[in-house]
Amino acid sequence: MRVLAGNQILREALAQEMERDQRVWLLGEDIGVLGGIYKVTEGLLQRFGRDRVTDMPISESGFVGMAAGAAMLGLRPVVELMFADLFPVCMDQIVNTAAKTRFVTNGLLHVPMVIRTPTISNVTAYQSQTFEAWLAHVPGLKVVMPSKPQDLGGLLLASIRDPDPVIFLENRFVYDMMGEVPDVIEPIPLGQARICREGTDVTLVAWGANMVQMAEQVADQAAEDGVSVEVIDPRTLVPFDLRAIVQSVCKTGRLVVLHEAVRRCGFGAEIVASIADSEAFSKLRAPMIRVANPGVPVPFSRALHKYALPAAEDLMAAIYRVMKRVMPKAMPKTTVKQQVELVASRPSGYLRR
Amino acid sequence: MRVLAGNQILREALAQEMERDQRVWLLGEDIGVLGGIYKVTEGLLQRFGRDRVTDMPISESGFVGMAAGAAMLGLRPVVELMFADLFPVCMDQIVNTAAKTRFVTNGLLHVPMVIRTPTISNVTAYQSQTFEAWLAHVPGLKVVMPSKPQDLGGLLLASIRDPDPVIFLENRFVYDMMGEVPDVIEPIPLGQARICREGTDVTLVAWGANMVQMAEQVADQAAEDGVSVEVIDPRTLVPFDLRAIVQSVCKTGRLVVLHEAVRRCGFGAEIVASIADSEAFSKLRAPMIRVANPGVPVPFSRALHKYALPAAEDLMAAIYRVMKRVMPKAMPKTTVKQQVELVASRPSGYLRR
Amino acid sequence: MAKFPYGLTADDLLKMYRLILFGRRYGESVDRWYKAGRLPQLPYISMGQEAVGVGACYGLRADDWVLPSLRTNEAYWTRGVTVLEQFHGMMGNAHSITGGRETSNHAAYPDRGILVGTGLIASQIPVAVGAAIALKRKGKGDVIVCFFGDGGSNRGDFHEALNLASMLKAPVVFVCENNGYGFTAPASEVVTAKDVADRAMSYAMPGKTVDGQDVLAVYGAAQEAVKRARQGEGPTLLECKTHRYLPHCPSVEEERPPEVLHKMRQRDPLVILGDRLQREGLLSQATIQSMEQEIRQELEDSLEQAEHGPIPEPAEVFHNLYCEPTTAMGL
Amino acid sequence: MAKFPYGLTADDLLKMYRLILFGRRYGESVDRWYKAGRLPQLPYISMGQEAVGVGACYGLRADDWVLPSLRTNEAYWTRGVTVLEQFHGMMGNAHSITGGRETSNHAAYPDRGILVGTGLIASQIPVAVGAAIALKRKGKGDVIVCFFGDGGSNRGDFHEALNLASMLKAPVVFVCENNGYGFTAPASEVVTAKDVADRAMSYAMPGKTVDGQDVLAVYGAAQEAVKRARQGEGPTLLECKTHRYLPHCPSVEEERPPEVLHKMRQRDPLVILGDRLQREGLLSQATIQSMEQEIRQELEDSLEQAEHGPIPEPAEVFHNLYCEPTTAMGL
Ligand SMILES: Cc1ncc(C[n+]2csc(CCOP(=O)(O)OP(=O)(O)O)c2C)c(N)n1
Ligand SMILES: Cc1ncc(C[n+]2csc(CCOP(=O)(O)OP(=O)(O)O)c2C)c(N)n1
Ligand SMILES: [Mg+2]
Ligand SMILES: [Mg+2]
Repeated sequence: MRVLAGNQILREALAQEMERDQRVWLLGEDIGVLGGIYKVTEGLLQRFGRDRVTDMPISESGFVGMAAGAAMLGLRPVVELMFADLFPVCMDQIVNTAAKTRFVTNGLLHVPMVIRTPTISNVTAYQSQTFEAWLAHVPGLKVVMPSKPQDLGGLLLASIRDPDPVIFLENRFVYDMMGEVPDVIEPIPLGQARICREGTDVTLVAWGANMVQMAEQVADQAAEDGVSVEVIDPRTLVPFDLRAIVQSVCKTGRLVVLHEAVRRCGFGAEIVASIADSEAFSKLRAPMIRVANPGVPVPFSRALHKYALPAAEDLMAAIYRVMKRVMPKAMPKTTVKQQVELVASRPSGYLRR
Repeated sequence: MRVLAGNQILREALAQEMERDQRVWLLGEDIGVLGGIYKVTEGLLQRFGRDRVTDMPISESGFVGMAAGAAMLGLRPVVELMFADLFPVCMDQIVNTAAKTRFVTNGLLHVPMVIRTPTISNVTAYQSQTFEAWLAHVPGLKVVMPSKPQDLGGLLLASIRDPDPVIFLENRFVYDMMGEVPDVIEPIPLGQARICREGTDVTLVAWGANMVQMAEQVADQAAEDGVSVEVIDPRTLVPFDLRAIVQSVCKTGRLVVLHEAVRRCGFGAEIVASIADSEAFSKLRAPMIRVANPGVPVPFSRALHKYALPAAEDLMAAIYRVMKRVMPKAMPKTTVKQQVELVASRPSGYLRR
Repeated sequence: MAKFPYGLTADDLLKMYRLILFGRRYGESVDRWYKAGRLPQLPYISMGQEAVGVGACYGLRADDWVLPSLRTNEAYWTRGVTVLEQFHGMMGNAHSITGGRETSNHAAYPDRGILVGTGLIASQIPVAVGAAIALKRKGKGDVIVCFFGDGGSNRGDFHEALNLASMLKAPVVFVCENNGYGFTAPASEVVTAKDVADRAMSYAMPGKTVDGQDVLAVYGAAQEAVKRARQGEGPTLLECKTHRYLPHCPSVEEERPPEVLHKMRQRDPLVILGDRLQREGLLSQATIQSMEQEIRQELEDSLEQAEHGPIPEPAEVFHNLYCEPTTAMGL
Repeated sequence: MAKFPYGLTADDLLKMYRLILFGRRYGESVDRWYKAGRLPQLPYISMGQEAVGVGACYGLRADDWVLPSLRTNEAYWTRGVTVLEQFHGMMGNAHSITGGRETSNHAAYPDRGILVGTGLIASQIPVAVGAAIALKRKGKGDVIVCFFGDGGSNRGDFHEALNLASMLKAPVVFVCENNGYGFTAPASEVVTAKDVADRAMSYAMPGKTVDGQDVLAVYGAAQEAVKRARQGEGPTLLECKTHRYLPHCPSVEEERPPEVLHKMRQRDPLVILGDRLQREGLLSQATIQSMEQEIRQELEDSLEQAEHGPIPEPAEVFHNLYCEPTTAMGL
């Protein structure tokens, strides 16, 4: 076992699979010489050459469609979208070409491709969007959103080997997190949730590296106050391990869902609605609560993030609410000066602030 | 009061507003000479000229973005997308330009535009998608989905006069439905649900002309069996009249949601999840159920529609389920011959089958 | 034996003639049958344009691919798909190659090298480029021919795809079926380039406009582009000027003036090739008659057979969306 | 007084010189300050390209509009925005014209005719066309100048927008800042057209390539295009060949070889104009010194002032998304 950073783990998985399977083709903007804005593909151009690691023009719709066409005729394209905010420019090729081809050809053709992309989450209105709910709404796509560094490699391998189009969302905070990797990475089957913390009072479902981390921290804090929170990271949204959540809610009788995307029509709504129509419904002891972006674009100024992004305070409040207990609250104000310091203290790299 | 077909009512509303407000600009593919594939804009080119009724090339992203730019500088564009399946090719301009401009400019600019489009609902995989959940997920958009012909004109006027970008989804079945229109159409404020049937046992929320009609029919049938169903048509999804639903569920203790879009991450999930975190939660007497597309592209063959599209049988079954009563069921098989006859019996017009 | 250009034989020309004739009769028939309520699928009829699909596909090798537009019906016939197969598709019955899931316009026949686009105009162009990359990787010199209309050349995907193809030297031939209209929009108004072929300059690729009513002109230009592609020299944009005799589809009323329609018919692909063959003494009225007879028979028999095809099993929809059953997705 | 082309006066040239100089010092400063952690906003620096924004915006009327790219910082200065305003924006403080909601790259100043694009490259091009249509409707002869990069010219929105603009004879001037790279992608590889200006042919509009390092050349070509647009003759595509001295942004490592960077500096817009002015005896070292001094002072004072700007009120985010408070949306 080695301990590597998230982006290194992804790189290892890509390289391992590229060695094993000549059909794997990496394409995306600035993935060659630059190695991608988060360095996931660093060194792969040198190692595998331009035919297998190909820099793309600013033509996301074009190259996503192109990847789908290549997949139909036998390649295994792994596309890097520079960031998840680019989905709206290429959704047609995803929804209509990649997702529907197996269906409309009754299985004569299929589209084994992966679209990997960082979800930048908290930078600006145009570079913070996570579209997992849109993607999960589309029949024919699989949607993977790993949150633990140690899951990255195995889920990526499974995604590349999957015969269907897989959207692989990498919350950018995961790139810097350290995780264990075996010498030879093995695929992790899609559709299996990870129980991050066991607990008996509240089921807390979260995804995205930063959100899962926050969930765990809040769970630990709540434990000190005698509240036992079970934290579940679904890891893949389609297929979804509903059974794991149902079982947990049957035990706890309480559900809180945490995500960074906009609450309205977010994937959290799907989880709540699925529980509301499951055997767990009759076990519920409290309203089911979603903690998420309340429906505003992510502003540039960190001073404006207090209400725009889900915070630990909000999550804690939700947990106390389903427990019907009172929580005292306080939140320090940040100044612009602190804001700048915060940024300066971050590791370098594109859009790390 | 006159009684007109849905597409005529929309045409009247457009013409009325174009007379009143010189800034209104209609643009879209084949809206001029052809009058649009469902004839909504028929005759308007002749009446208002090419500068105000402008045929567009096949460039949806381009002309939606163009409309947004025109709106910023004072026009009131009303775009017709030929069908709702075209959203995936122009989502960037909708999500990033139309929806976010007021926010990022702190109100210095805003984008008073409407995008009208038929949701074709049951023709083929590429011409049946309704993306209301995607649209409602986007901060900054308003989403209107009228289902009764008599609401069309008033909601369209309100949408055009609204200072924000409004997506106006016209289920194609509404074009042929007849409704009353006053001589001068008045705007109907966005955000007010319509109670289509009052009831005490089950709250049934549905949208889309065909779905609301099915909901009413099933409610009438259920009434014969002593089940009192309250049918609510929210009319606008953003803003959403949550209070109306909460009040109803507080009364009935049961919620069924019906929509034609894919269930997973559909707008139905949002309604259920909102109720699960409302004062109505504690009044619930049964699981909340969604009746919707189970997650498959709409197939071409009608023989394949049985499971792919929500049917009256499914809805009735859901009602009996929340009532904890047993319903006998039977569903006749259709033959290809019948299928063809069905099509031939439809009124003419593009994609009326 | 008469000499024909591009090494074509009289037999080739007769085959092309028959394909065009077949396309014509197919178009007339489905128009009539759709209007009579015998066909559940809205057809996009290529009458007037038959030479484009035939000329561009004839001469391709078995391992080559084509990606038809909504209107390139002739690509199917030229690649050996039978009308019975396509009628099964139009009926949406269980014998349809799509299992009733899609219309015949979106029916892929991978065994005959036919890929398909989606219902979104021009979205197929990037897909064809990707297919070309896969073919290039195979290294056998196979190519793909991708069709789209004048209207399609206004979409962003056209632009992005042609740029990608040129950059990657993809073995693809772009064939624009310029029939002068996109739905009701005249190309003269909405396509601002003088010729669609001019757009090739944006990608530094060869662009050529040919007479799409002359199947030999189309064939020659297509073969030249195919050769280029096979040799690794990259893509070509071929614009075939042609005419759409009928409205966009039978459910749309025609607004084009009769003079315009009349003028179109003056340069008919069937007549142009037929006259030539007759002049050369290769095509007798008797041959035509027997072809007509055969074709009519095949069309009628096929329709009837397809009408009695079995309907698909409803629960089938839960398969072949994912590699697993759809119900295994958890939500 | 010396004669200058296009009816420009010495005073105009000095103003342009000062704008370019300002742009240069601004670029150097924000690069340094960002790296030193004094600026929270990642800057996209236009060093080397200053003549493009200055040349294309100088000479516009107050009622004209511009729509800058991520990198057209000079459009702001030329339209009269102060660096203090932009620093407020970069700090995200409450004095920012966006209220701290967006970065200075996406700061609209409608009172000075500045529209903005989104973070999606080239998506601003259709928006500019729409703005042009609104201006055309006003009938005062106002125009809009829309900027984008070489990389942006590969996006579908570029294609669709230019076609629309040509078709509608929109009063817009498209200025491509061709700095040879899009992020790390060399235009020579990913832009397959020989020149970006060649792409104008796809829309039958005039396309022209000019030396983007020569502010007068840019000015002249832009004014010609502006005149065309004002007269209702429609759009023009103007490609300005220029150089980006620094990496895409300070958080991205440079891979371009030093020789390449060195060669670029041989044709520097500041030097080209400065030499000319000095040759004509219009610019003394003393003038330069005092300009430099003033500019440095303004930059430093403005930064300090912006650093102490008030932070925005968090609950503000619930306003100005819709015309009503966001919380009124019901869900
Ligand atoms: C992206 C997109 N926009 C609009 C449509 C509706 N539509 C279907 S066919 C068509 C016209 C296509 O014109 P052209 O590309 O010239 O092909 P033709 O029909 O003439 O063969 C349109 C607008 C569509 N299917 N996809
Ligand atoms: C649609 C889209 N794709 C990718 C990006 C990421 N990105 C930001 S700037 C840039 C390069 C732009 O190159 P160019 O248009 O030449 O402008 P320049 O930066 O050289 O001024 C890229 C790829 C983006 N913002 N939008
Ligand atoms: Mg056409
Ligand atoms: Mg550039």
